[in-house]
Amino acid sequence: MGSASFRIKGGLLSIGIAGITAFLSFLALSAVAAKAFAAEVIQTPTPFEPVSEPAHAIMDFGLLIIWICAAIFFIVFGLLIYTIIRYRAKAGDETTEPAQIYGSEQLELAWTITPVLIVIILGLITAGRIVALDKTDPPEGSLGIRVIGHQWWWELQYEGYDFITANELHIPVDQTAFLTLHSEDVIHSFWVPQLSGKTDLIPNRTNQMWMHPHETGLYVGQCAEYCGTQHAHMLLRVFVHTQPDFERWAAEQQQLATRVASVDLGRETFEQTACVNCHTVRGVTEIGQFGPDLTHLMSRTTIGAGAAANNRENLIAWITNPDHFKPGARMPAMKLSPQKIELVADYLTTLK
Amino acid sequence: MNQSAVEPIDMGTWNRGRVGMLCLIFGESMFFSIFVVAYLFYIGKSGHGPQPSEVLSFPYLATACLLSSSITAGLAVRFIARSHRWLAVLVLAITIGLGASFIAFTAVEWYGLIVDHGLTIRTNLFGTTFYSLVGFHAAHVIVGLCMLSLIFCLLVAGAVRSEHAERVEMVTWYWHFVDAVWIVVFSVVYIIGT
Amino acid sequence: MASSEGLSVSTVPKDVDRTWLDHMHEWVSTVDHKRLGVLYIFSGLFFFILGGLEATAMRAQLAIPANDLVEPAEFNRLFTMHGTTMVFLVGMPIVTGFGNYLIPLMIGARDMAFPRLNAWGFWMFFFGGIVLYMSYFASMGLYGAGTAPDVGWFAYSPLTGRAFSRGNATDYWILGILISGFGSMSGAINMLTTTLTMRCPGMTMRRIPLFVWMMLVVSFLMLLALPVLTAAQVMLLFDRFLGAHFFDTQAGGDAVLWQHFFWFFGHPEVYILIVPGFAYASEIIPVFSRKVIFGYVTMVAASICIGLVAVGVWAHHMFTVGMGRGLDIWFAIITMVVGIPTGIKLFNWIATMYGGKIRFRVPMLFAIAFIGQFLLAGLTGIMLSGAPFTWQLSDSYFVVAHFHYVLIGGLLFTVFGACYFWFPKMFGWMMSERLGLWHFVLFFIGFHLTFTTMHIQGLLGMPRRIYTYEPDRGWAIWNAITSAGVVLQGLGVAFFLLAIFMAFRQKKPAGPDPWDAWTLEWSTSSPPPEYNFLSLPEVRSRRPLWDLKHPEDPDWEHE
Amino acid sequence: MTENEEKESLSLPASTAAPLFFAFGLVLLLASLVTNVIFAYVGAVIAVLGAHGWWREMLPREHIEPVPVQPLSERAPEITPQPASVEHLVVGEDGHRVRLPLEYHPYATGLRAGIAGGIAMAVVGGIHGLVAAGSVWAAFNGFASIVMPLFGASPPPDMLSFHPGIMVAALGVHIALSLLIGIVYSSVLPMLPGHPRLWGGIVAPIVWTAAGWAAVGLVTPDGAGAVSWGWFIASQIAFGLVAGEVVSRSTPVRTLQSYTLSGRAGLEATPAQGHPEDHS
Ligand code: HEA
Ligand code: HEA
Ligand code: HEC
Ligand code: CUA
Ligand SMILES: [Cu+2]
Repeated sequence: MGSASFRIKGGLLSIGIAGITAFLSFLALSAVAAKAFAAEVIQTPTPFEPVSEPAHAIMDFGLLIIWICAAIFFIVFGLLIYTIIRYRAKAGDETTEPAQIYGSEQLELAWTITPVLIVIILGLITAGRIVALDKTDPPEGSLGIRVIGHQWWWELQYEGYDFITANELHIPVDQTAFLTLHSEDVIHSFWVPQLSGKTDLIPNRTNQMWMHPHETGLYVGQCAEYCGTQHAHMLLRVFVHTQPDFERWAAEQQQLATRVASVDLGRETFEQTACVNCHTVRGVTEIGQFGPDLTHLMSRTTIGAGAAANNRENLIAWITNPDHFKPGARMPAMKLSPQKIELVADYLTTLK
Repeated sequence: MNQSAVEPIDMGTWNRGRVGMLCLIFGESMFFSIFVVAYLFYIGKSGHGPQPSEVLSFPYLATACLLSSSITAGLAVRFIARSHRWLAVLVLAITIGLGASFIAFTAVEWYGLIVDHGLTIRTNLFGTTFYSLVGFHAAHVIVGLCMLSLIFCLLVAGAVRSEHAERVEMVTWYWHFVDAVWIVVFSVVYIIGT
Repeated sequence: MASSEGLSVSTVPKDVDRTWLDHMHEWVSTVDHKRLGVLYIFSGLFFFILGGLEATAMRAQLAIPANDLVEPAEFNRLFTMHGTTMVFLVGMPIVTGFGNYLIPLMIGARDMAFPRLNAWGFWMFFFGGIVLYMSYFASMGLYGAGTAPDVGWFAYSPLTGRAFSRGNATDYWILGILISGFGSMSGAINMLTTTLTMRCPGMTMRRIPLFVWMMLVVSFLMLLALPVLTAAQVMLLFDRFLGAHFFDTQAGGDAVLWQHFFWFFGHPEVYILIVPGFAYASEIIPVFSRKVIFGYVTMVAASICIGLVAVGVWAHHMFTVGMGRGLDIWFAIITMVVGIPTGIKLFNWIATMYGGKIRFRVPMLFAIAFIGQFLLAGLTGIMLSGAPFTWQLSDSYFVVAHFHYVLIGGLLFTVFGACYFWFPKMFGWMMSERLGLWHFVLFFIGFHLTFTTMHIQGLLGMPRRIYTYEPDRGWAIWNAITSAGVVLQGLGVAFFLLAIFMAFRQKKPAGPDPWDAWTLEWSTSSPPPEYNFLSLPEVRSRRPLWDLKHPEDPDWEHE
Repeated sequence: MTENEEKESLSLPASTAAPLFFAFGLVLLLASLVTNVIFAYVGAVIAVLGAHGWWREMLPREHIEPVPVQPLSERAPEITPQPASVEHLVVGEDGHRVRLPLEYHPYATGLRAGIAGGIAMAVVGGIHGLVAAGSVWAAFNGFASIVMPLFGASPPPDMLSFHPGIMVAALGVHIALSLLIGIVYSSVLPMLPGHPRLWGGIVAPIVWTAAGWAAVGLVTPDGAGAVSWGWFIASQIAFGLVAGEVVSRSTPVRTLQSYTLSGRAGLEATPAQGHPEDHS
């Protein structure tokens, strides 16, 4: 048996080295490839590029834990590697057994208490961070927004302004946005990593979260709690504007829908079809609650909660069959004739 | 108890039958605690429909029946162990009678709730948690009754002898457990809940 | 090796003239703990391949962005079935199987305490699995065809309510798990009772092998946690069939209650899965380091601690539901506390190897890889227990990476190790070292390609359970690597199957004690006779075979 | 494993398919929920049959089956003593299977070290307070003002006066940490090569001060500025030196393990196996 074990060890060593080399070169290659890809990357919603307050503090805290864990890892892993190299069976070792050591009170004590100390410190810090970051009351002068989760889109109601929009959140920079979270159906979770951690939207419950961005721009995120078929296409976009830009946008949103005479036909079709049972266009029809508010549809960059870009072509495809972009979406294919769809799409494109 | 084919050593009191039964009881308690937790959690959260304080009255008689049946069940084991066959038959019959009347009381209560107050499992959260907790308890009582009745028949037929006392005792452990669950259930449902 | 010469293992089957039907009958009517153990393990491996193929399909879909290989609804079924299968139909039966096979042998008993209950438990588990998979054919889903459940392995309400999950797919999930749960509970009762009451003379609780101690903790956890899941599932059944409102949010029910119930089961469940892994490692490592386990008593104490603390940490899966500060703080800290006893174990294993003469046989390779991987996995667990950090990382691929690291890097690696270690005992044949090495190396590399990279997707903000993602998120390259690793893993598994197959073909006799080990199961023939031990052994120490092999220097003088 | 008188066969529980049927029946019964009531009827019948079969296996007495004993050729041979000899540790020919080390400092040493170190640290802190701010309380408040933001509380409103709540909290954390570190000291320091005062007094405090500095910087960037790190290091080193000193002065006690079993049990007046020093 002895020699067998050495053959194996030799084999293992060579395969191991080959494997590790393969692995490392793979990693190197992929790093290069990642760079190449990176040229196309527009938006990586990583919590490690925060632009807003809780996200920033969370990253600092996260880095702290990562470093502590990394230190533990390297110490223990180093010990492991040292042990298996130093105490591998050598030629002639089969005939003797090593000394049998039962244990060591001292060592065991040491490696019990050291983790206890680490846990105490880490636990206290964690507790502190929880208290500091978890706000249940809106701070003075914050912008209140009610976020309502639906399968599979977001309804956004601006408090103090009288309008509702969907899927794309606009907030001013350097001001706290305080979100109140609800759900109409199942559990969802609001997550825009660069701005804040995630918080669930739960039916029958009200949750809060806040963000205080200090850089303008577009930040993406998405629903982070599995909520059914199209959970993957419940995307979020957050536009952080300067204060004047935000006011301008809000003022536009407060307007009723524009009426353009040239698309009256399309509007009539829209009004006469079941569309109105689900969609509100303020100033035209306000019965529909089931689907997104379409009053200023064209002010959004995407449709179907990020499933497709918002343009006439895609609108036509969407109305023809929402499953085209978003199989399983809660909006039925309305089975309108192609002409009518064109008309409706013409009308929708005027809803700026 | 006859030495089994696989039992290697004599464990004294803690033989496998007892330990196994304790494990079962432990698992069952976990099962019940979840229903109890659900009941406690939903107390006072039913928006509409009958509320516990309006429709529940304290089941003195049923409780008395069930609790005293534990005593007679214990007696039955002793009598079997001492080969007092007919005494055992007698107390076992009383036990079964008490258990059965507990079930009867529950049935009457449920009838009243369903017919007079229109409370079903679908009505509201109270109905949902009440029927499932009390119902599961009653189901356990019924299982216990079946086992006791079986023993009763075998006892009358003379098939149960003093060496079986231990197995009968296991059944009474189960019965005591069902009893203990009732104490929790009525504290939660009839005392805290109202 | 000690005594392989001078050994005449007869290879002639006792009963040549029996048909396969006779054998079949023997297997289905068996109440022998060893056969049931083997049945458990092999059905677990069978389901592992199913679950692995489901994972492969998911990885194929995710390999490139905006892929449309797999329909969204189908993808959701895949991960639901994958998770459910792996946890309930792979992890649970395999750990119960090894427990069943080894506990009586290790404590010197002739069978489990309740042999017939044992058989019942196996069949409940097995039929439960079948019921779950029947959903693919028979659940009369919305569109007529069969549909598997698509609610995720933790089946959060209200997604599981009638309003959001029509058809019967979810009912199949409930029933399948409910039924196999009964099997596991009876298995737990059996293992507990056996350990407590069936030990051979001299086998005091301070002398039972660590394996048995840890399975004791596992059985306790099973008995504690599974009834909770059963109760919650019964409530869900009431909701779905009787119109009750436990989790019906439209009638005032609470969605979070299900989460509490599920995770009160779910967290102990993950320890039910990993502690057996610890158990295998605690047997394998000393034997191949040629040293007694370091700190037996501390190991036992740590296992018990883990078992107890594991009961109080469940809501660390719920840091994003808005439980409030108090609960967040409690669950964060108590979760970190689990790291302490777990750390003790890791240090003790390393200390066992330290000063030894480590033989790198296949079981040991898996065990060593396990230590390193579990270390990293546990530390990502600690990162996740820092609640604010988890507000970012929860439900991201970082979590997926964490739990595959524990479940595969921890559990599955030790299971593979245990297979190579005890296979000779179970069947009397050695498994090929060379094939085993291929298996190890391929699976090891594949595992790291897949799951080490997965942490990165998580840190880049990729949520889990999405069937596709936008090309502009910067996740594409990492997903490609992740998916590539699966191929190597699959190859590794194929080598494993091949190694089992070849072992039966080559019939290289193992002898009773191929590894020169020290616990009782190695004192009887391989495979052991139906009655395990002709006369019940008497032990005087934790390593009865050491005492016999080293009469000049027995353990019992020192314990 | 003693040689037994030869048996022909052993009794084991007989195989039976009753549990299988019982399980199958129950499963059909449950599956009827999602299929058809017919399954319930069939399932109930099968389950009852299975339960009955199971019952018959157990009562009136357990159904057992004789299993023939393996022929001698198939049995595992008796285990033979191995030629492989066992290596011994240097500490003692008889101590090759000991728990190491043979002697250790009692926990009391660790606790004493922690207390002494903790006092030393507090004294240095107090002096710093007096020198820098003119009030001993400044030390506690200073400590609290570094630590409390980490833990999310607001720092003390006024650095110079006495705040009972803060005092208790700061003392509590200080004492708990001092004691735990003291125990670690007493168990680890003697194992390290070189002098314990070097490790315990200089190396360890510097390591954790560095770690603390990094942590404070990460979590509360403004906190780091508020600390006078020189004094901080001084107080840590005071702790380390004093605690290390206490440990290195204490006399280790010998564990009982090198005694034989009978020696440990007090059955023998003189341990049969000599003390480790006798050998090394
Ligand atoms: C075998 C399974 C297993 C095991 C053993 C663990 C072990 C641990 N897990 Fe894990 N976990 C899962 C399986 C497992 N987990 C699964 C399946 C999920 C996801 C479920 C789902 O959502 O689908 C999950 C999710 C999960 C979450 C929730 C994430 C989320 O969804 O938001 C958290 C959060 O706290 C967590 C933490 C931990 C911790 C702290 C441990 C600890 O036990 C780890 C302890 C080990 C160590 C720490 C390493 C060794 C110790 C030392 C070297 C000592 C020194 C260290 C210190 C002092 C820190 N796990
Ligand atoms: C023990 C548990 C376990 C194991 C072993 C695995 C193994 C694997 N898992 Fe699994 N996984 C879970 C438990 C487990 N998983 C759980 C609990 C979830 C959560 C589910 C949920 O969200 O609800 C999950 C979710 C999950 C996801 C996330 C899905 C999502 O959120 O969208 C992914 C994605 O990559 C994944 C991948 C894999 C892969 C690639 C493997 C690989 O290691 C698999 C390797 C195995 C094979 C590749 C087998 C192939 C075999 C052969 C090729 C042999 C040839 C065949 C014959 C000869 C017949 N798993
Ligand atoms: C049964 C309800 C229902 C009807 C009827 C309906 N919709 Fe919708 N609609 C929805 C829902 C729900 C969504 C959100 C889908 C998603 O994002 O998953 C939606 C989304 C949309 C969107 C994209 C909005 C956005 O910002 O993402 C447009 C445009 C739209 N519908 C137009 C129409 C038109 C035009 C009609 C009639 C021809 C119509 N809808 C009829 C329910 C309905
Ligand atoms: Cu909404 Cu996921
Ligand atoms: Cu957990």
